[in-house]
Amino acid sequence: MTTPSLDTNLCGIKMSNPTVLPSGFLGTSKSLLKRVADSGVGAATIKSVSFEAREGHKNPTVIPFEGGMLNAVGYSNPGAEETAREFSNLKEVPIPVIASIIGTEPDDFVRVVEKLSANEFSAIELPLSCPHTPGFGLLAGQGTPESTGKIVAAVRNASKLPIFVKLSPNIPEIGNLAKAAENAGADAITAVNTLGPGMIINIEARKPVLSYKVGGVSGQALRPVATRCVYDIYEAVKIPIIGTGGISTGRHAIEMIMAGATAIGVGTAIYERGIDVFRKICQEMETWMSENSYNSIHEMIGVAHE
Amino acid sequence: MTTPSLDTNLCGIKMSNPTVLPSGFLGTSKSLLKRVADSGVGAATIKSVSFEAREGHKNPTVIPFEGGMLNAVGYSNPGAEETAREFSNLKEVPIPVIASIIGTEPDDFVRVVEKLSANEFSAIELPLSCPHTPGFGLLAGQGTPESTGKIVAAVRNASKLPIFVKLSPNIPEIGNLAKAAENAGADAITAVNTLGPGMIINIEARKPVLSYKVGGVSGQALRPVATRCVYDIYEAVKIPIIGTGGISTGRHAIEMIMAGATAIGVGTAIYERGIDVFRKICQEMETWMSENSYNSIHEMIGVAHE
Amino acid sequence: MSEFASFDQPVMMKIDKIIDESNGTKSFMFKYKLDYNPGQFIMVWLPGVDEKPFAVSYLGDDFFGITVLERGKFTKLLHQMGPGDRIGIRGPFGHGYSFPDSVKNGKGSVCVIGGGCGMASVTVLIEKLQNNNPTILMGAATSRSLFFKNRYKNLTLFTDDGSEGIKGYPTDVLEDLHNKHEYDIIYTCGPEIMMSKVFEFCKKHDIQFEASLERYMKCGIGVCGQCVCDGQMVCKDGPVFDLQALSNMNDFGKYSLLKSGKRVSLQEYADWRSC
Amino acid sequence: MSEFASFDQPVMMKIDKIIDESNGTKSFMFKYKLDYNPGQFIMVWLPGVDEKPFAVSYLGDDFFGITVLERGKFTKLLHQMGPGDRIGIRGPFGHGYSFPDSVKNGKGSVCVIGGGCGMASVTVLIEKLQNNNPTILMGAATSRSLFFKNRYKNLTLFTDDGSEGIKGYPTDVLEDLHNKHEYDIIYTCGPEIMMSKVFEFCKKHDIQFEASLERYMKCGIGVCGQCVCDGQMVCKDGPVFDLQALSNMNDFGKYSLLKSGKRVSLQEYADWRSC
Ligand SMILES: Cc1cc2nc3c(=O)[nH]c(=O)nc-3n(C[C@H](O)[C@H](O)[C@H](O)COP(=O)(O)OP(=O)(O)OC[C@H]3O[C@@H](n4cnc5c(N)ncnc54)[C@H](O)[C@@H]3O)c2cc1C
Ligand SMILES: Cc1cc2nc3c(=O)[nH]c(=O)nc-3n(C[C@H](O)[C@H](O)[C@H](O)COP(=O)(O)OP(=O)(O)OC[C@H]3O[C@@H](n4cnc5c(N)ncnc54)[C@H](O)[C@@H]3O)c2cc1C
Ligand SMILES: Cc1cc2nc3c(=O)[nH]c(=O)nc-3n(C[C@H](O)[C@H](O)[C@H](O)COP(=O)(O)O)c2cc1C
Ligand SMILES: Cc1cc2nc3c(=O)[nH]c(=O)nc-3n(C[C@H](O)[C@H](O)[C@H](O)COP(=O)(O)O)c2cc1C
Ligand code: FES
Ligand code: FES
Repeated sequence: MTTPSLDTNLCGIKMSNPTVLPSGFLGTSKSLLKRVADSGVGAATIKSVSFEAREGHKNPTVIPFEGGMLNAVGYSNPGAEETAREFSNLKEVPIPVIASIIGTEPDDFVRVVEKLSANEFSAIELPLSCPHTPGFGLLAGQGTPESTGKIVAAVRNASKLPIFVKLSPNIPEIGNLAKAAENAGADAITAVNTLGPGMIINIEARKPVLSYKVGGVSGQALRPVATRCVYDIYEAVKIPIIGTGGISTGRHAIEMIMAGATAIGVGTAIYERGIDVFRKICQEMETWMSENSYNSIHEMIGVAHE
Repeated sequence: MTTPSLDTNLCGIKMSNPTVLPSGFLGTSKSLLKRVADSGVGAATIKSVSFEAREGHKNPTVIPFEGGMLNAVGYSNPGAEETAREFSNLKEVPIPVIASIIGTEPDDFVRVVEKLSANEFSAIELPLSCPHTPGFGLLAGQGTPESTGKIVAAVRNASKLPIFVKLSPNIPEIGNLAKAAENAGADAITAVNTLGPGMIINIEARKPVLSYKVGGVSGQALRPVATRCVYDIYEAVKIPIIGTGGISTGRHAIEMIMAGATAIGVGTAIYERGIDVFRKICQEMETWMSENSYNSIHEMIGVAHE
Repeated sequence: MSEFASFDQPVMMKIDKIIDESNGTKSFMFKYKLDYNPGQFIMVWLPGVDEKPFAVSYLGDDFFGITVLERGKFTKLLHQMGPGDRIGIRGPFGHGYSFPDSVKNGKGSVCVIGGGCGMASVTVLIEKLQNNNPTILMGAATSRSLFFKNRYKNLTLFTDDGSEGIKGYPTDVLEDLHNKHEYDIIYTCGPEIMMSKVFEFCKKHDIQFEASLERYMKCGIGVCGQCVCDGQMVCKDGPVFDLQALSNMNDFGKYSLLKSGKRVSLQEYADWRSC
Repeated sequence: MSEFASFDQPVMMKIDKIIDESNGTKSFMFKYKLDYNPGQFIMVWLPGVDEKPFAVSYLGDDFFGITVLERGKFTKLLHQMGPGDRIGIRGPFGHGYSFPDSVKNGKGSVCVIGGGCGMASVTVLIEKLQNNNPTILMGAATSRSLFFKNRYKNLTLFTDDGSEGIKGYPTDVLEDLHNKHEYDIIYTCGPEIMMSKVFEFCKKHDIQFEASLERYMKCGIGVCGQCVCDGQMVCKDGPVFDLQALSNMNDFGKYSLLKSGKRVSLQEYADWRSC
């Protein structure tokens, strides 16, 4: 039996396997991107960057619970200029790197895109879907087809790079939103961002644990909803999908691919299984694929729709 | 140290403790309500009833996963007339019993209310929030302030019983929706129904496991979102809240009460901890309350807002 | 292929081989380890079709099998499958037969009565009771629907129409047999009308009794209430109940719930189930 | 009160007692069991205020304590708390000091150097190394900020201003001490500029070396990337690193990330942290 191939082609970006480091995990420095590449990831996304530097919310900002994790980091980032400096010479990182860009108005996104234009990013991701940061994502009304269309169109004008639009699992008609992104020129959909928000209260303290009180839910709690979102989006658009949410094993990855994903994001599972989770997932996928006679990722994409 | 009291007063309904059996769990027959009462529950809700009988979706309809449960039962029920027969002589059940009533148009709800008017229910619950049954809840557009207002007003006209409106965790501005229900005459809010929907695909079968493909998410995956919903609703309305979603221990129950709940629903945890879960939760609450010097439920409601 | 022993979600298992038990009845064998007690059940899923409960009728250290009478759409599709095809299985669920002190270590006099495809539920039980050398009675409507008739030598067959074995019901001969064997316990699985006759007999003669009930099931895990029989969830508290428990269950032998949750007579239930 | 040993979410713990260590430094003692290895850290939460990492400075079978210098808003509020008040604690997190074969069972020559409030991180280590009779060097800016000076008898004190002990840095005397003791390993925690001097010394003399790094932390569990030092997450891969690991970390002794993630010189970082 030949070893199945995990090679993945994500709108022209060649990856040695379908795993992607989602934005907000470890993507703070070039040195960490190299480390994640050493751990077997197929591509990596940097921590979302706004034009100006942001300190984010106070600690606690991240808290695990039985069903995964809650976070309200609040988009801390050193701003576009610093980010351009930190991620210069990206050729040193042996995998494709995706720039995650945030803003309030379409122009904000464009200004960041311009600052990063000399860096060797492989794609731009627009997370229009954060549920817990005032001025951004859902709290800035970016989760509508109109707003999504406008922002994508503006960035489309400003860059030739593939554009990924990252959607929220909170949106009921997520297929329509994906369609709006596709129509405005998006090259792929990242589905999904965190769910909720949710809240965890410490009953002895009588207070929410997160300093921002509420935070987005990631991890296994999110997985069935993320899978359904990918399934719905696959029926609505032709562009590829990066399925993200609660994936921590090879089986989960294959489930997401069968729902319609071409690549898969793995974030919260880093906490559960360590930074080596990418290599572990790839090995588990390979084993399952050879036992079940699949030769390539491509043979599995969207087959749950048959 | 005196034993703390779990006595709960839910808009005039006296309960010996704050636990409630939510609709869809075991509420198919009077005999099971007695059984649940023996297991220590404070009040019980019957399986949701429509005017006509419904067979619901095909099996599989319920499936556990690491984060809780997915279900798409599809509102199977024997119709209003049979339900009136099954739940006659409710005095035999030693706890308050809540009638869960569903329909598409406001009139449908009223027709069921009328059929059940001779039964000794303690309250009426209107789940305007199911995410996976065509013709009902979210799939019938009942999750808007307008639609919610209309249905509640119609039922308000048709019955003197306290009305509970059950909301979906999928609604972003859940406080507004609760406010609309309160304004239309609701006496309490049940928060929340299942989340999503979600999907679980069996990768060897290459098919979603649920026959309806998608189903609502309940259990621990839902808990932080449910807690946040209760927290938001508590800030928006004055009527009491039945906090429901992922509660399986006394600590979870107290967390929900501190978020603003007066009573708490316990469904999926029946699977994890058995039907005795109600007694177990009450014991755990009592122990915690005496260790932490609380004498009554009332002292804890909403304190996380301070 | 045998790393699983019980599972919450359906696991797709390859059919290893198929045994023709009789005209219309087939057994499907799987090479998997299953932690199964006789009387428990598994849920069998045909993706895109439906999911139904079945008893396990063959059990070894690393294999098990189910025996299925072709009755409706689901069993028809199952009967069309061949070795190598995969079906989904979750479970086992519920509580099986118990083994009171009176029957332990081969002492104690035991009778096992199987009726119709209820016979599938008692085979693993019979094998576990081998040292007790139990009386085995098996009934079926007609010769065609009898299966396992050659599986045990000390077995008495009954058919309603006399087309094979003794004409009549297994219950017809209970009085005589009990006079001779003085049973400590009678186990049974079959049509509820038959089981309730045995129940009455055991009550009268003060014999221990265990019966496996059948109700339409949805969740199979004790949350939905579909399988209720008088405050008991057949999927979780049962499917096997003893004399004591059954004495408190007024619906036993009388009522069952349709898929809608409507409580009807067993006859009306049987008519619905058979189509 | 001691059913916990490590925890993902903050557990509110009652302060059992408070020890005044020096003017401006207090230790907070808790009657809880903690599964702690010297060098690990815990996250301390003041509800509604903030959450910060601290080392454990006292450890017994059923108690532990932390030692805190009053510096900013958070430590000021902490210093205002009294016995019976509760603070949130999660952890312990990260990897602590290791004990190579060369120092096991009391053999091996060891030196421990604490600087500033880094001293809090080496006390539990010193107690674990008791049989090695380690050289203990402690430095502080001034007499006022020295603490634990009476906790160990074989301890040499240094102050920058000479207000107590020897005037100067602990690193000033390393050469002499090593000539005398021929250290197998030197452990240190303190300002990174001090630690990097010790690092260079160990590298030159081929001495084993372990240092506990300090970075601003958010998650504390290795997911957010805030605490990065050259591809290593200080919260998860550290905070203790050995000579080998530090040799590959160009940022060690040079750069750290502000709360925004901006990478700046250690001086700029220290200026930000001190306010
Ligand atoms: C735990 C459990 C597991 C099950 N597992 C399986 C399974 O593995 N495979 C499967 O196909 N089905 C299974 N079933 C289904 C169940 O066995 C049948 O629904 C039920 O036995 C009726 O079967 P039938 O239609 O073949 O019986 P029928 O043909 O109606 O009756 C069978 C025999 O029962 C006796 N009997 C009938 N009426 C009376 C009477 N009035 N008095 C005395 N005796 C009478 C007669 O001997 C008759 O021939 C299971 C049921 C349970 C409870
Ligand atoms: C794992 C870990 C745990 C920690 N735990 C705690 C804790 O429990 N409690 C707490 O309050 N803080 C803790 N910290 C914080 C940390 O100790 C301080 O941020 C750091 O030591 C600076 O402290 P300071 O401002 O008091 O030092 P400073 O006053 O700046 O310096 C202290 C001493 O270090 C030496 N030194 C300074 N500069 C040099 C130099 N150029 N060359 C040689 N030697 C020099 C001198 O002897 C000086 O007196 C921890 C840090 C780490 C890494
Ligand atoms: C601590 C943390 C920080 C995150 N930061 C970002 C971010 O800056 N930008 C973004 O688009 N998504 C962010 N996310 C969302 C993740 O990228 C991802 O969509 C989500 O966690 C679901 O995947 P998972 O379940 O594998 O973690 C963050 C999530 C976590 C847990
Ligand atoms: C199997 C199942 C059936 C349900 N049926 C109903 C229903 O008929 N009506 C309704 O309002 N909610 C129904 N629900 C939702 C529950 O009442 C409850 O709101 C939800 O499960 C969250 O609580 P939990 O996490 O404690 O289970 C159902 C949930 C499950 C799992
Ligand atoms: S089948 Fe659902 S409770 Fe038994
Ligand atoms: S503090 Fe988040 S990775 Fe270390």
